[in-house]
Amino acid sequence: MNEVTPTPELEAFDYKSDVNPVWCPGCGDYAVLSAITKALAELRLARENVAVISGIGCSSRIPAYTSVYGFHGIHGRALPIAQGLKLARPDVTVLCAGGDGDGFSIGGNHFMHACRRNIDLTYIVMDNTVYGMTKGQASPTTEADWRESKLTPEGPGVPPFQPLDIALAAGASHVVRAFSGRVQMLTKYIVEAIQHPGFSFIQVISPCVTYRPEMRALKTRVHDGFAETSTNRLEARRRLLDDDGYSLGVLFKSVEPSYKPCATSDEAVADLERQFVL
Amino acid sequence: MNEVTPTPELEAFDYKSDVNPVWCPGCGDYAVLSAITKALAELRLARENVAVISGIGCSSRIPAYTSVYGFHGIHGRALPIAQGLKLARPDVTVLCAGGDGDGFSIGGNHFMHACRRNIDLTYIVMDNTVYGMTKGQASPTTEADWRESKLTPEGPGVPPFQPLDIALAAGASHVVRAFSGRVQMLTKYIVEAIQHPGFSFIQVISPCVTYRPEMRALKTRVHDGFAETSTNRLEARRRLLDDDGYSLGVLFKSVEPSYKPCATSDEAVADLERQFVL
Amino acid sequence: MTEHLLSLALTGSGGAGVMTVGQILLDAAAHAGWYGLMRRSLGPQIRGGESAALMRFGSRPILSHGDTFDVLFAFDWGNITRFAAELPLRSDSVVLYDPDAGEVPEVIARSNARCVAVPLTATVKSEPGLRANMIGLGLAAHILRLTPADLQPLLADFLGDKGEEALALSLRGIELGAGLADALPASTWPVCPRPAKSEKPRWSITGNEAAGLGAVKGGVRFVAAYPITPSTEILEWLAPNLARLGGQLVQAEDELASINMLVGASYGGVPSLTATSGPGLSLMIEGLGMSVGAEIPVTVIDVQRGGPSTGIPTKSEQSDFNIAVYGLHGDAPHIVVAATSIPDCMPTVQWAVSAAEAAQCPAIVLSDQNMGQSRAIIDPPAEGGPVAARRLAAPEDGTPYLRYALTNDGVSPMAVPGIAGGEYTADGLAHNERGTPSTQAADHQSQLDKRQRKLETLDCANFWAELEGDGPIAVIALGSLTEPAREAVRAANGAARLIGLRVVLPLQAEAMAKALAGATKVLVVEQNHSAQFHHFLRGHYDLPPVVDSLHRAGPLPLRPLEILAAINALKGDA
Amino acid sequence: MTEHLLSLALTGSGGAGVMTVGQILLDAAAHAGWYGLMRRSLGPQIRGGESAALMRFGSRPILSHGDTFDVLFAFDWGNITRFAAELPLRSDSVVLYDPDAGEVPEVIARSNARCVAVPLTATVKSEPGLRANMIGLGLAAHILRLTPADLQPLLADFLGDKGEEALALSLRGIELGAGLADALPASTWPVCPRPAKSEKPRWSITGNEAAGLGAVKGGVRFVAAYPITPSTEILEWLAPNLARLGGQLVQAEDELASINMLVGASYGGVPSLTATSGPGLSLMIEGLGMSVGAEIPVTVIDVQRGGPSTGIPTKSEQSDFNIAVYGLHGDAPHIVVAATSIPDCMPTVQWAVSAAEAAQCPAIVLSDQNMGQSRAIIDPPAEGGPVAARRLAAPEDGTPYLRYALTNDGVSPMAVPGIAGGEYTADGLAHNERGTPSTQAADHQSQLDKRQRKLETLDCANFWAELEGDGPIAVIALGSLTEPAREAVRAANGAARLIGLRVVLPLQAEAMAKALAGATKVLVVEQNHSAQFHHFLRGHYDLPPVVDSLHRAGPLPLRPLEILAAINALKGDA
Ligand SMILES: Cc1ncc(C[n+]2csc(CCOP(=O)(O)OP(=O)(O)O)c2C)c(N)n1
Ligand SMILES: Cc1ncc(C[n+]2csc(CCOP(=O)(O)OP(=O)(O)O)c2C)c(N)n1
Ligand code: SF4
Ligand code: SF4
Ligand SMILES: [Mg+2]
Ligand SMILES: [Mg+2]
Repeated sequence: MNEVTPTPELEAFDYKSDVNPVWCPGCGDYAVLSAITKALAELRLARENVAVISGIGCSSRIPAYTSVYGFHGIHGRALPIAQGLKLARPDVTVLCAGGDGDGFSIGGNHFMHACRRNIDLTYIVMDNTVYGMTKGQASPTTEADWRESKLTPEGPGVPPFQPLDIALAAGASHVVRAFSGRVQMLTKYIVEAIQHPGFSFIQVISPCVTYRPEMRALKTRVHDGFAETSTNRLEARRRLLDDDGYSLGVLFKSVEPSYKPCATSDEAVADLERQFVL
Repeated sequence: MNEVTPTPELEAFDYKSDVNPVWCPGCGDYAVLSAITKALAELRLARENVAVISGIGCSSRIPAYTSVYGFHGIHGRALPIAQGLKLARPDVTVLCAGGDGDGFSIGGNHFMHACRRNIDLTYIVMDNTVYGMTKGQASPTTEADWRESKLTPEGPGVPPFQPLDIALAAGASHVVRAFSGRVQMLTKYIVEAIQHPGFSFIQVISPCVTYRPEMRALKTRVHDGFAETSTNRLEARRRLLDDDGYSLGVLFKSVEPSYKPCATSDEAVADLERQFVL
Repeated sequence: MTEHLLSLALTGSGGAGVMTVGQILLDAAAHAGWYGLMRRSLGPQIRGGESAALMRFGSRPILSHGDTFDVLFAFDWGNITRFAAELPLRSDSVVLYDPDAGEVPEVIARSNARCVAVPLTATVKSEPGLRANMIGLGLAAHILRLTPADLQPLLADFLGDKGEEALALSLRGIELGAGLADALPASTWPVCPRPAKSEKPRWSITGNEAAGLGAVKGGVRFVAAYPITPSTEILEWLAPNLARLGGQLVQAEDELASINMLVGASYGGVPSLTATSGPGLSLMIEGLGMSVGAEIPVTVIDVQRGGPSTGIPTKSEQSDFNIAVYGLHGDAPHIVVAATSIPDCMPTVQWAVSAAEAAQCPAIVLSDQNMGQSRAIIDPPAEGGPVAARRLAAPEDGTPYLRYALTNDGVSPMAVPGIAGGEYTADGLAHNERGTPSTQAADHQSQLDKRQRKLETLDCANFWAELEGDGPIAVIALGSLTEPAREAVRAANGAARLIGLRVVLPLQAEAMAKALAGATKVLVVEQNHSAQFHHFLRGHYDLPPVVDSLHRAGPLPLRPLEILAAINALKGDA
Repeated sequence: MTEHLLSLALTGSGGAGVMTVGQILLDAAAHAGWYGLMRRSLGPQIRGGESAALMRFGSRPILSHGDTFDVLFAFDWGNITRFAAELPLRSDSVVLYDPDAGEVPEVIARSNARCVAVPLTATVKSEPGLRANMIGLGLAAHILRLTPADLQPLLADFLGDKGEEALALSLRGIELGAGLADALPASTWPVCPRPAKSEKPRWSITGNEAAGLGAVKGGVRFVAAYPITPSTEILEWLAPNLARLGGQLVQAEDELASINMLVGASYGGVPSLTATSGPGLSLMIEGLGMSVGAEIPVTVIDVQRGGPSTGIPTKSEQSDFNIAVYGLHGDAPHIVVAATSIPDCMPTVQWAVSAAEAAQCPAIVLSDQNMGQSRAIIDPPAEGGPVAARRLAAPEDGTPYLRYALTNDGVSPMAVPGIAGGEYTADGLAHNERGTPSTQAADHQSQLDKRQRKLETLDCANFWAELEGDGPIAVIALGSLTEPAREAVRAANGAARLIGLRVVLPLQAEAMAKALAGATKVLVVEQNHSAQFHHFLRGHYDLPPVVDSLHRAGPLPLRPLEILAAINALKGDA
């Protein structure tokens, strides 16, 4: 996060736009939108200095529902767009948001490499264990035996992708799991993530009530398994070994070097021409 | 691996083609080629039942130097080609080979998802910590402060990618590190990997004598740190926590379910038409 | 168009269930002997949201939407402005509406159509447990002279295991709806005699289903795919149906993976296909180029939607023409075909698969949302192939196998794993006959020549285009616009002829010259903003001196009367 | 071509060091007052391997390779067959060769050029520590009438910190080489008077370096990139030089990442660019489409190589024309420009960047290996822009900011983060003026119109093409073929005129019509197999009735005499 421009008069509400979400009634993503706007209000960030970047999917519709700068990009490429923006404009607070398909399937490579680069931005994945937007196919986090999609009538047949584990293995410096049903907690995590100087990853379990209606029941399964935060990556990974997938909390946090482009100076273009003169 | 067709008359030499490698004298990849041909000979695989699939890079040139079926594909896509082939032709023994750039940079997403799918093939990455083919840029496994590339004059500035760790986190069922300087050992690993019924990943440290000449010295740094094999994924990951990057051996091996497409039967196309009849 | 047909639009907001009504009506009409067509137009919401079922019925096969709707039946007016442009009405159209849903909005009223109130809500409230859509169904059925008895046999299917009571309530609703219809003066209804029942079996099928069927008929047994609207139904149809044939579908992590998995499977000898839409096709470009260079057949169906970029995923357009034809880097000859109608999706995909196999190169099939997601009642379509099977190599002992041998017709017999003596390395690098990479001009040139030659020698016979008429104005229509263009050509009474181009690549110079013989003017018809097809035809064919272009971006389909107007304008031209 | 120029090819296998010889020779010649050009032709090996330095010198600026070589100096014959086709000789050419390296091979001998043996190996062996390449340098220098004294000042630079002894040995080698030359009869050498020294400073630059310079001149301060031959040198030049300007280059994980990083940075207001080649461009297609739809300027330089697929990475071709022009899905108007020569890479990239900024869309710059990796001695080129800066929004309180406002010239003022009141969401979905997704036909149409309009109103002034002459045959040349075509047009003595098209998109209908006025025939010249540019011109321009196409796949460049022959053939045509 960068310098805080105090804008004391803004409430969470002021960070919401007047655009009507296309989301189904009851979708978990509404709560994520709430938490983001609450976090921005709490941090008193000026709207013009914040940008929310996304890919494509139900969850990726989120930028237009905020009143800050936004970019609804293309499927799987939210992180490159967000990283390009942050590198070019380090003064802007950059949030990146999207779905489990967007982030871990088509966008999986950017996810790993963004974790490695550790550029100062916050990546929120609304994990509903399904492709909502395309009407209910398996995503990387879907159970191997989930048989509700016509595309994989016998189930996807592949063990679920482990977002936190991959994030840690790839080098993410701030790793969180949250639940959209706990907005307060999520808000707090988003605030912390924005404040963290490096790449923060928040996996938000966010029910798709239409294609994974059984997810409504998750509110009784989630628990504070990660209530304490490791600052040691190895220790955090050890803790993941006992994770049931529903532990919530800041699993890992550590201030580590962030990718910085070459040292810069301030010459003029004409200076560069000299190298060509015979 | 599939059924073994005994072809007792073939030597390692018979698995080499007469095409002259484009490789620099001293390149580590020569030894990998040797090891592959030795392994094929040891397994007595009929040439027509083996296919070596690669991407683009110095290392990816390897298929044409063997006398089995080969595919020199496009940069980063060796694994999808190999998986498509193996799914369509389970009777063929499929090897996939390439470089650290091909496999972990542009191909990183396929790497993760191939580990998850656990399709029965052997993936050999010749890791020379550099892009050889394009004349010496940093790869994902390059040290953050390596300053020899004009593209990143201050070093890539990102901590190196950890291939074994990611492989384990992503679900690979057979995970090995080898060194091209130890051809016997590598041959043995390749034999085992081919025999393993699932996705085997072998990271072969293979010096690029042209752009990473200091790698020649690695022969004194590698050691048998993974001499014993874990059959427990968590245990294997714990062992990686103390790895210096030069431990050689079969780190992990476990027979786990492999991706299988839908159960099949044998109807005729005409049977399918019935569903449209009013 | 004067022919005796009936068109009907059903609209309503989320939950009104107009799609179910449309679906049952189409089925019932089909059983009664009607041919028919149903297109869906949906709002942006993921679930529910406003929707329209756009239907057309006729006593002969109906493969195109008409110009206007005879009847608009609005269950309510939710977000009607979003649809209004898709619902052209005439002053003699009939608008049925529920007075409890509010006044007829200006966007509808300005058509001067006759507006007739039907007390839908009031009827729902008249008895407990009724649902508006069933009342609407009973009412709408009357337009086609269908009775509750025609609908009843279909209801059970649609209600599934909802039980006896639900069935009874639905039937009651239908009867009340029929009663509402009866209460209106006979003059309310368009003339619509019931057709004779068909003797031969007919099919109910969508373009996407037909495409899937064409794939398996073409021999496809491997599919790797990543879902994308509006192509996903092809994949969803293929997954279980391929399994029934011993084939398989794998869901890939993205389109880069899916196209490359196809190449791998096809390299292994198994005909392979995927379906996608514009954004996915964009990601497949590099893999398709490899398929050209390494000569591995694969087929990609592009169900086009609005572009550029994410565009309008749920609406139709023909704006991927350029990328399909020209999108590959380097000189990369390949096959591009456009399906001309819903049933034609079957033979066209079938033909494309076998043409790809024969020519050992990629084939791209252009479909669009308008065809893919619409359902039609059709006569079972004729088969579309095969051109020829893949030519496999039979390597001989002693002579080294040349994978990329320079042959007369440009097709080099292909070895696949398992064939002893055929071991070779496929390569996307420029190579010599054997496949060994070569940077020499002569090797490059001869392989480029060969790859061009195999397409030039591909026999497209009569499959290349739909032809009709011999008037002086040649209407060259792209894909799904062939049928609207056919209607216009017929209505032009001898002034025009139809060339519905199915085979876009390879070029059909001879056949086109023959089809154009005697034509003095050309009208090019396509659904995109920049007249992509028109420029392609100009660039690659010798056209008569006067060429006019009728093109418009989606989602509003080009309609027969618009095409007729353009024909007439050309006729007037000096 | 009769002009007084000198062309020289140096060949040798790995380790012979012919590239160093060529490089020093070019520099020395430049200091002596020559203009010159040096192209490299390399074997497939990663390091070493056979290579050729293809050089041309002249007293006036040399921007194109000639038809044949006056002198071929073969240090040895290693793999010469791979190069022979790239080394056209005349019967009055001179071949210098080392008899110890074997007889003159048939591929060279059949030119009937005069073969002169020079005892290279023998001389190397005559004293300890000598290297053949320095002896060769001394000998080759003589062809240009350069003496050891001309070479000496450059040696230190090339030898770096190799020390005094190495320098002395090199000088000795050069002297011995000069001695070998002196020993030959004067008639051995082509006539070659030394030009006058230049008063104004000249540059030594490659096309790739010039492109990098053009980028920073256009305002580029952010580059994300993935290395690929033959474009990498642009990136390698930019990395340190951007840093000097306070800009930055980031190495991305792949081309999908790099193009999308550009979009992000440019959305943030920083002009952004990348360089790639065919395979990389293929992967950028989807991102470029987003740049069209969301209206975010980015520039991509495509240094073309042989295609399709991986093709011939180290050799030149112009076969990415189609993908650059037509490769995006949907209707996606954008900018495509082609640099016409090595120095022109600078203004063309500069112009493209500023045109992209002005029109808020992607610009693709077509270069090719032939320009990109060749070095020339040039006069500093004139600047190529800027067209205009990006039009930023100044949102006013009270009026909501419309990011995609429908303006007369199609350009909607753009807000970037930091501008209060300008908060909006950029979107690749079809949208209304505000940017909110819309599936309505009217919104889609008006935004498509607007995006087309901003390109139509883009002022390309005189930058659109290189024009020369006014003969009846218009030679329309693509990019790097402009200069060979210019030579041919000049040699055609008034029969032809030159149109070297720089701005491919947007179309330049008016300017082209003016440039073609009075022309009765057209010759289209391009370096690819399928005449892509020719078909494009036919499809989009009204050309004179007779159009001929001169095209050939790479890597053999189209040469001035071939173009002249085609002009003459057209002249002969009825
Ligand atoms: C290149 C490309 N491929 C496919 C699609 C179709 N598509 C849109 S969203 C989506 C998946 C969305 O899943 P997820 O990211 O989990 O988001 P959710 O809708 O579940 O929130 C897909 C496959 C696309 N838009 N672009
Ligand atoms: C899409 C695409 N991008 C870039 C390239 C250029 N390229 C060829 S090989 C290579 C990297 C090779 O590195 P690695 O995979 O480590 O193989 P190595 O040469 O080191 O064995 C690159 C970037 C390409 N061929 N295709
Ligand atoms: S489909 Fe699922 S993820 Fe999408 S809006 Fe509806 S509930 Fe949310
Ligand atoms: S450049 Fe490096 S990796 Fe490539 S062949 Fe030479 S030594 Fe091997
Ligand atoms: Mg999801
Ligand atoms: Mg490497």
